Amino acid sequence: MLIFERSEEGRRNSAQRVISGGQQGQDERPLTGIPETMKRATAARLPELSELQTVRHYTRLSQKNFSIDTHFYPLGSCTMKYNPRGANTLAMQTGFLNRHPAGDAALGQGVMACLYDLQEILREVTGMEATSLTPAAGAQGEFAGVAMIRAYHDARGDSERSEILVPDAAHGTNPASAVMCGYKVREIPTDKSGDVDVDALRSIVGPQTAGIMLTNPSTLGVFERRIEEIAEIMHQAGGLLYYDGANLNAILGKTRPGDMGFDVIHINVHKTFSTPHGGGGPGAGPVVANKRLAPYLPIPMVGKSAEDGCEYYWVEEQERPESIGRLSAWSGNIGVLLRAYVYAKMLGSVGMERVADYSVLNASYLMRRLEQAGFTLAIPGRRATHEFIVTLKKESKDLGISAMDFAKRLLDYGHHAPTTYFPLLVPECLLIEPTETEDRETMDAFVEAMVTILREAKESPEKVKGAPWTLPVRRLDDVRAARELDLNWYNR
Amino acid sequence: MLIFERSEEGRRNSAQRVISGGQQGQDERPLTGIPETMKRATAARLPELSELQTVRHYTRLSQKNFSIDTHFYPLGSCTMKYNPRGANTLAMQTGFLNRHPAGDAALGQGVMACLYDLQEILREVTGMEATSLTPAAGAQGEFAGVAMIRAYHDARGDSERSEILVPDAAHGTNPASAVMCGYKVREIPTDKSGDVDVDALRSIVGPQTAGIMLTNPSTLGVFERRIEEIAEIMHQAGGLLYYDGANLNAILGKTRPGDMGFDVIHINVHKTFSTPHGGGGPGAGPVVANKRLAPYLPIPMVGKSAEDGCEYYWVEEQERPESIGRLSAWSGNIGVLLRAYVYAKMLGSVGMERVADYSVLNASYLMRRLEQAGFTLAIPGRRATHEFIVTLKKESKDLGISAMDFAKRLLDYGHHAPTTYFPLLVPECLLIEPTETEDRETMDAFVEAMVTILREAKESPEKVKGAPWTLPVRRLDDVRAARELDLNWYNR
Amino acid sequence: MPFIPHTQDETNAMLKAIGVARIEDLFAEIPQGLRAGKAGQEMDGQYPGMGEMEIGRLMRERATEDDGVLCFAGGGAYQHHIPAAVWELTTRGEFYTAYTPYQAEASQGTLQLLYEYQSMMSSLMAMDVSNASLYDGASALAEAILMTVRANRRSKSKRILIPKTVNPNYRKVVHTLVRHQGIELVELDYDSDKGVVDPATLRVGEDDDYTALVIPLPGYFGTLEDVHRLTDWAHDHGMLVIGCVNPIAVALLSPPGEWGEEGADIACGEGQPLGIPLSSGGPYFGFLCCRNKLVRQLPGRLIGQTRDLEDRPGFALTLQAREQHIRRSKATSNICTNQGLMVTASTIFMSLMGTSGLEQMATTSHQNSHKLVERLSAIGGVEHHFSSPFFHESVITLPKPVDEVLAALVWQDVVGGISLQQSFPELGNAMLVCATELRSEAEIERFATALESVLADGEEVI
Amino acid sequence: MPFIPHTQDETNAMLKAIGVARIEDLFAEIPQGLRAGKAGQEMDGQYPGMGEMEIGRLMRERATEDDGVLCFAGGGAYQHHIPAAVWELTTRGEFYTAYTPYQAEASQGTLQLLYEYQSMMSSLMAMDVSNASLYDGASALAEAILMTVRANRRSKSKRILIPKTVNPNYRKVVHTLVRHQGIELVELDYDSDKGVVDPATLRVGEDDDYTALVIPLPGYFGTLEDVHRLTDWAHDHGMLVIGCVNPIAVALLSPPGEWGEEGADIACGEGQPLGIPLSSGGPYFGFLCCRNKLVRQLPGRLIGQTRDLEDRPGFALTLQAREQHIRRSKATSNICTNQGLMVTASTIFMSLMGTSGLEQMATTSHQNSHKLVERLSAIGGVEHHFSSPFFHESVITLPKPVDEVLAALVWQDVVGGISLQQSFPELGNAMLVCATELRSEAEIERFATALESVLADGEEVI
Ligand SMILES: Cc1ncc(COP(=O)(O)O)c(C=O)c1O
Ligand SMILES: Cc1ncc(COP(=O)(O)O)c(C=O)c1O
Repeated sequence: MLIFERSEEGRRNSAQRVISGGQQGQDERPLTGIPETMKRATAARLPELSELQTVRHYTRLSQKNFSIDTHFYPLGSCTMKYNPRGANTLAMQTGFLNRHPAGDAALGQGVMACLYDLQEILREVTGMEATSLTPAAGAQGEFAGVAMIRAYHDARGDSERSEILVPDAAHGTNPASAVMCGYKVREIPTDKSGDVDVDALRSIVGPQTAGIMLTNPSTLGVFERRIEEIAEIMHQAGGLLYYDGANLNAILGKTRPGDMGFDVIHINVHKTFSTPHGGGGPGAGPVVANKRLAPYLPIPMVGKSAEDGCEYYWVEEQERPESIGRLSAWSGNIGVLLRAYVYAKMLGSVGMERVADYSVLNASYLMRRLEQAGFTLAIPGRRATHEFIVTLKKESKDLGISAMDFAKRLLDYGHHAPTTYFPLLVPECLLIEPTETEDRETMDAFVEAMVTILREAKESPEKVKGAPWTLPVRRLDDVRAARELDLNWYNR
Repeated sequence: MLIFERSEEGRRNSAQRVISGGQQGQDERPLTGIPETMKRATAARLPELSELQTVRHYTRLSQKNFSIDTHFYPLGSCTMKYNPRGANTLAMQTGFLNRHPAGDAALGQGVMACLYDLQEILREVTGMEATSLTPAAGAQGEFAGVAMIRAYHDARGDSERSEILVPDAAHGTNPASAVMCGYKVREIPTDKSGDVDVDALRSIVGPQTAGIMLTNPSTLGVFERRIEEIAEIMHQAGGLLYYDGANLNAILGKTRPGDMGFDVIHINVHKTFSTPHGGGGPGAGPVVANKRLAPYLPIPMVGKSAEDGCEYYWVEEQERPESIGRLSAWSGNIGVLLRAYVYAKMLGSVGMERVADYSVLNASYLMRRLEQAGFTLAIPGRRATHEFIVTLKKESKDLGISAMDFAKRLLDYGHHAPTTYFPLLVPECLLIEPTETEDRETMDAFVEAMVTILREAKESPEKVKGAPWTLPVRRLDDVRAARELDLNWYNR
Repeated sequence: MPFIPHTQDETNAMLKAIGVARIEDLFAEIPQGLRAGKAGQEMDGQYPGMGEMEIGRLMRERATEDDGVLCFAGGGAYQHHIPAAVWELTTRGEFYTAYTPYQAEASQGTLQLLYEYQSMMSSLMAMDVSNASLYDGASALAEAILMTVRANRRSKSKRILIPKTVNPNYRKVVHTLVRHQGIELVELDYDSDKGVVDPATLRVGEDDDYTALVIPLPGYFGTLEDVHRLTDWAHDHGMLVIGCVNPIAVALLSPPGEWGEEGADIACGEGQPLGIPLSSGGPYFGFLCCRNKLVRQLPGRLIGQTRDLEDRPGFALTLQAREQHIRRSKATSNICTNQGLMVTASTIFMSLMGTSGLEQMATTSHQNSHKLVERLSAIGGVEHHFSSPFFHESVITLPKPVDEVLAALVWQDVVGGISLQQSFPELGNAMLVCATELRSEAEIERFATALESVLADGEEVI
Repeated sequence: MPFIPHTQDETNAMLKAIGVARIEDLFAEIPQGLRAGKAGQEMDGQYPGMGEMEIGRLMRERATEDDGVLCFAGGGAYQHHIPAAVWELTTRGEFYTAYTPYQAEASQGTLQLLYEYQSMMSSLMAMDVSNASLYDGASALAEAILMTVRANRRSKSKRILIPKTVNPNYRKVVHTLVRHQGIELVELDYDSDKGVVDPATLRVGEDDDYTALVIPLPGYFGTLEDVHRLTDWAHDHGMLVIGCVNPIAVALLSPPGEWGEEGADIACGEGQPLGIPLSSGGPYFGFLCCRNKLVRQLPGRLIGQTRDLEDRPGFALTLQAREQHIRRSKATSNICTNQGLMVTASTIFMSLMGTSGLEQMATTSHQNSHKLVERLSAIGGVEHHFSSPFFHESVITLPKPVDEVLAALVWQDVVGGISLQQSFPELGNAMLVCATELRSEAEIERFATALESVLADGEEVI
């Protein structure tokens, strides 16, 4: 039932009235000086409910979700690990929540100290020169990074460079971000072992090349072994390297993008630094750059001064005239960054390396077990990183059971589905990322479910094709959703 | 799955370690001066889990509960109304949570101001002289009240009084509390219209009578009409009147126990003042007494002084030498009382009367609708108060479907069951209390479910007898639970 | 009308369905003389309702008033680390707003959790069974005593031995709660040097009949009683033994089930240290565990594992015939509403800490308290009072009246400890101090410095 | 190892199953020169991990440092009342820890909520459809502009008219985000008396081609633009109209859908006032609504109602072909992760307030701001600057440099407003002030008194 169906005209949740008992209804001239024509003609139609009705409605809705707190969520590329409750509690203290962004820095030294420390931690762990925390998510970090590459070329008068290279396996945000920066996107192929096809790269690179966007480990779940060679090719051609930090979890504390030769990186703190995904966001996508690109980082950043009284201050355009500028009205998703900071501090540098260790251990274990159970790996013979790909091409052809069917049937067995149909170049794929916070028992149960589904696919395929059976709804009609658009209860 | 089954020896939730990284494992002499014989021989077996495992386990367990926030909960005598989230948030501020009970009153003026105000509000709304907030729940309030009656008689040298009268419909805590105070319990019968049988009362009352425990409206859901006459009979015989405040919701702001002639009352703030039941507790059972009994109230209470600096102080035995004494190590369930205070302040005196208005309106409406649908009222011809009783004696006899069967089948339809088999004197009863915070639509859905079950009882009784069908478990075997006692995972 | 959903139209339609004209008519059975009109007129102190915004402002001011205090008091209530997950989960609506799990099938969440609690608490106490909570530690001790009176068939006396090293407030509560049932509480003195039960008081005459002995661990002074000897002595003399213990302490110290040859018969105490905030003294919860043979005397709720119609495991309230709603005046206790939500928190707390985490918490509290006592004793005129080993709190004596010192420390936002001047005047200027794992060295130093200045400055303490 | 469940035995068993001896072997494909050893050595600043207790102490200290400040700043971020239920529900694990609802059947909670959000927001803006959020108000405006460039086939210029009364930070963000796509932003000046778009700047030559006009409501100065006239004028000249509005304001004021003859084409803005705490500027969320005809140009996620295999209603992401994960370089935007949880909060907020509650909030903010401006203008040398009506913030001028005054107010824990000295130097010592429904008369008075003393005292402000 929709909230609007519970609404009743004339109902008031007066517990939330914002004028005090005495005042209510006393002011005869509610709006001073506002002309009639400027007043709203027809009232908005928000639902009118009692507080219990609202609480009950949204509590029950929440129960219809799968989430990390309730289910195994091995969604490749998304790093759905445990989101510490402590980070939430500590970030949601009133001192942090009630601070106005325009308030004097002297009244925000607490939060700014956290942000400054976080800038340093991210700089360290990526092997870079400087951090800007302001991008609101990975994609905005990508935009920032590519815009910085552009600013760099422009500053050198090297303005003919018009192309950004992107592997065919890349995430959709990579090409989309490059286009927003005014670049043409050129795809580079992947070789059979999952690495970038370096010969192809060599032949594509030229004076028109502004840079390349890579993630390492790649979206195929393997480590790009020839990364140093790629960096050399790019730099020799005058192009720069952008690191998509989505997969940083696999190498945290093990190896650093800066050491690999990357010039700029974004970090999805909602992946590697365990801030919650919140049903789609918010995240944060700090960008970290080496010496070459640091001057172009987006503003504001947090600076630390030797003066006393006000240790931390906002670094704005005056101090960073070469910055690509401002990405948000204030300074990005600070509440998210506080959570990331708490998490980073809890890990410590040793804990960071453990993240890589155990996320790779878990993925490797799960990969091996599935392989032994008869599933086909998309890139056999390679080590898993924090994730790996199973392809159901065979099952799809032989049994008519698609990756989507597997995904939906997994829901019935109490596991969220892995990422399906990404990367696009692997047919019928499941991109599986267990993360380091899951235990072996859970992964074993997942393998068992996969094996059961495979057996069902042979013995009673309708069970799989008709899945899910046990959720609040059966399989939903996406085609109908797009064809008979219904996006608004009041306007259907 | 039990938490113990998820446990693994050697696992550590090191996020919750309480020594800092550096210190860990450094202290070679962990225990100073403690002899070997005093050390624990075998370690306790608490589960060893990661934090995610614990969070996931208890999140999923929580989802197996019905609760006010998820379901209609018309549990008679329990007043399961909306528990404002605001009360929770405001009571759980660190200033309140971190205050040590032995701390100087000067460091607790904030909380003590709230408690003092609450004492005053409860005094007002009951028409009494003074309040002590210390009892931890209704039953402890009953104990306190009866002990005060005893102290009163003792103080007057009137020590022969050995009996407390209790109606046959009373809640079990009433006789149990009287016994704890050293009294014999004498039951008084109820007449056909649900009132106390006043003639029987007259014949029972005597010099051995210490007092009577009543709730009004009674546990039968009707208002005791001859209450003034009863008070006169009791007082003339030298006995006192105890008011069980469990049903206060029905008369809040409409009429006051003090005006009816009661000498002492307890208030279940977890009913009328909407503090949460928390799966069984905690509640609080403040006692409020008239002039006669006020000197005997349990300590501590909060006093207000004219001195400046420290306005509020604890009233202890020195100031109240006649007090029955202390009921808890400190001063009762203060966190609960803060929630009750927030609720009371939000209502205001007008809001209180509305509670009575609409709880009675809802119960009256639901009663009428069920009556029209063919259900039998236990006490026909009376007005409902905030609750009323349906008896399924006929259905049980004719169809073999008991009140328990109805209750379990209601769960399948998404409603918590009403109270069953209480009061004991009504056969196959459902004691139904919708509370004022439920909307008509919900009550209509409840009626519809009842009607459907009645039809099922006739057409397919196995559906009802086998219920519930849609919950995490089917009907549980209570007999087995008691016969093959299994109370401890480690000792079965 | 906060929290009431009715629109005027709905109210009208409902009144019509009922067949009355006005809501007021529904109250027709209340005698006129008692009706709102009359009572209402007498009610002074009418006050307007506040929205959440308004009451929020007031409550935030008041909480701020009490905030920011540094605490070294224990004495039955301890400020320990509480993982954030504990209360984020505990206040989930499904736990927070559920009733007592009488409808088992609709309450498996709460029931399973309580069964897990019973198992954890039994294991921590090394006992066979645990109930699902009582009001607090003090009332749990009273209920334990009532149990022994019902259970000890060999004793007719209803006399209970209770050492003075039991928290004085507990002794008061026990007195209030059991005095009307013909029970006599006989106090045992303590050794003035050691701060534990004086063995000399233990001589029992030939004809003496005592029902039970209460043994605290740690005692109120933080000291460790000789639990093994006391237990064996009591058992030898036909008494039942009640251990009244701190649940964090027994993560390291011998738990009641291990005491002496046979172990204590009952373990009880305050559950607050296990994940419950100080909150000015409540809500906390009392725990109560016992041997299998005593289970039918146990008051309070019990959850048993059982099976459903399809033979799947499930949980339900059991042995309800002990309780007031069935047995009424013959019940084991009058308790009904208990402290369920606190037990929820505590169970989640124990799961998050695990055995090793709890041990670490105990060890660190022990060590910090020793640091504290060492540091304070270094101040001129301050003495560590008792010579026995202590767990995580201890008694020091001051060169000035404690109440004045504590009042002076208020100005520095420090709760320095608990004055023993009223409850143990024979100890002189004695104060009970405690430092849990939460107290950093810097905080201990801050306290010590504050105390120094208070003791040094003649004027400040008047 | 915080958050990692593996015991040593489990790790060993897993390594064995994989067929390697040590975890380190799993990293064999990383070229030696880049391996931990080398990189690790270079990493200075190694730091130990902290337990939750330890980091909790640090974070509580830091939060306390920033706490207790009285705020009269607005300028795009407003401190409004937020019912407690909003965040207690929003941080439930099932909302908080879910991913983007790609698996619709396992995400009906989030999906239905977002559909409800889209409906509420569309209704509030009087538009046909709303997306499910963008990063913030500023980037929402940039995306709106990009939409008009794609959608306005009649215009070839990619020139956008944007008044200076649009929040200057928004203008900067738009510049950053759209500059590489050949879009030109043409600023419109304001009437220096009224603080709204100067009608004189609206003359458009014969050949002029503009793609869109942005209209703020309220403008940055808190003033009300003549939205009807501006909308009609833009439409007459072939432009699309983007309303950039405050969502609380339009509970009372004309919403974009009602502007002029045909209404605006797009409505966007900052969602923060709807239940999101100030949090130093984020996370907030941007909303973006439009007419049906533009829906395929809308960036960001959209939720549609559909049916399942049994013809029951359900919800799913739809029109995904607009998005980067399908359309890649040809997507409407690069946005992927959005501000879902903020929208969750905001939806619950709107449900709890209802239309009437939101109207009351708007009215009270309006009245309080008028009281504030009246009170401040009564101070000698303080002037109310613009003559147009304003909603809930306004510009005052001071007899001293604003930055110095604000710095002096810091000592009284007051954020007095936002200095306009940098962004609008032509206004002199101008400051933007705001008082929402949260600001009591006593607080306004406290601010006024503080300001008086700061203005009076020559020394204090240096
Ligand atoms: C490989 C990769 N790159 C980029 C992104 C985009 O990041 P965001 O969603 O934070 O904008 C994602 C997110 O899913 C990703 O998986
Ligand atoms: C009528 C009545 N009296 C007394 C009580 C006991 O109150 P408590 O559970 O708070 O101890 C109850 C509680 O259910 C009750 O309904």
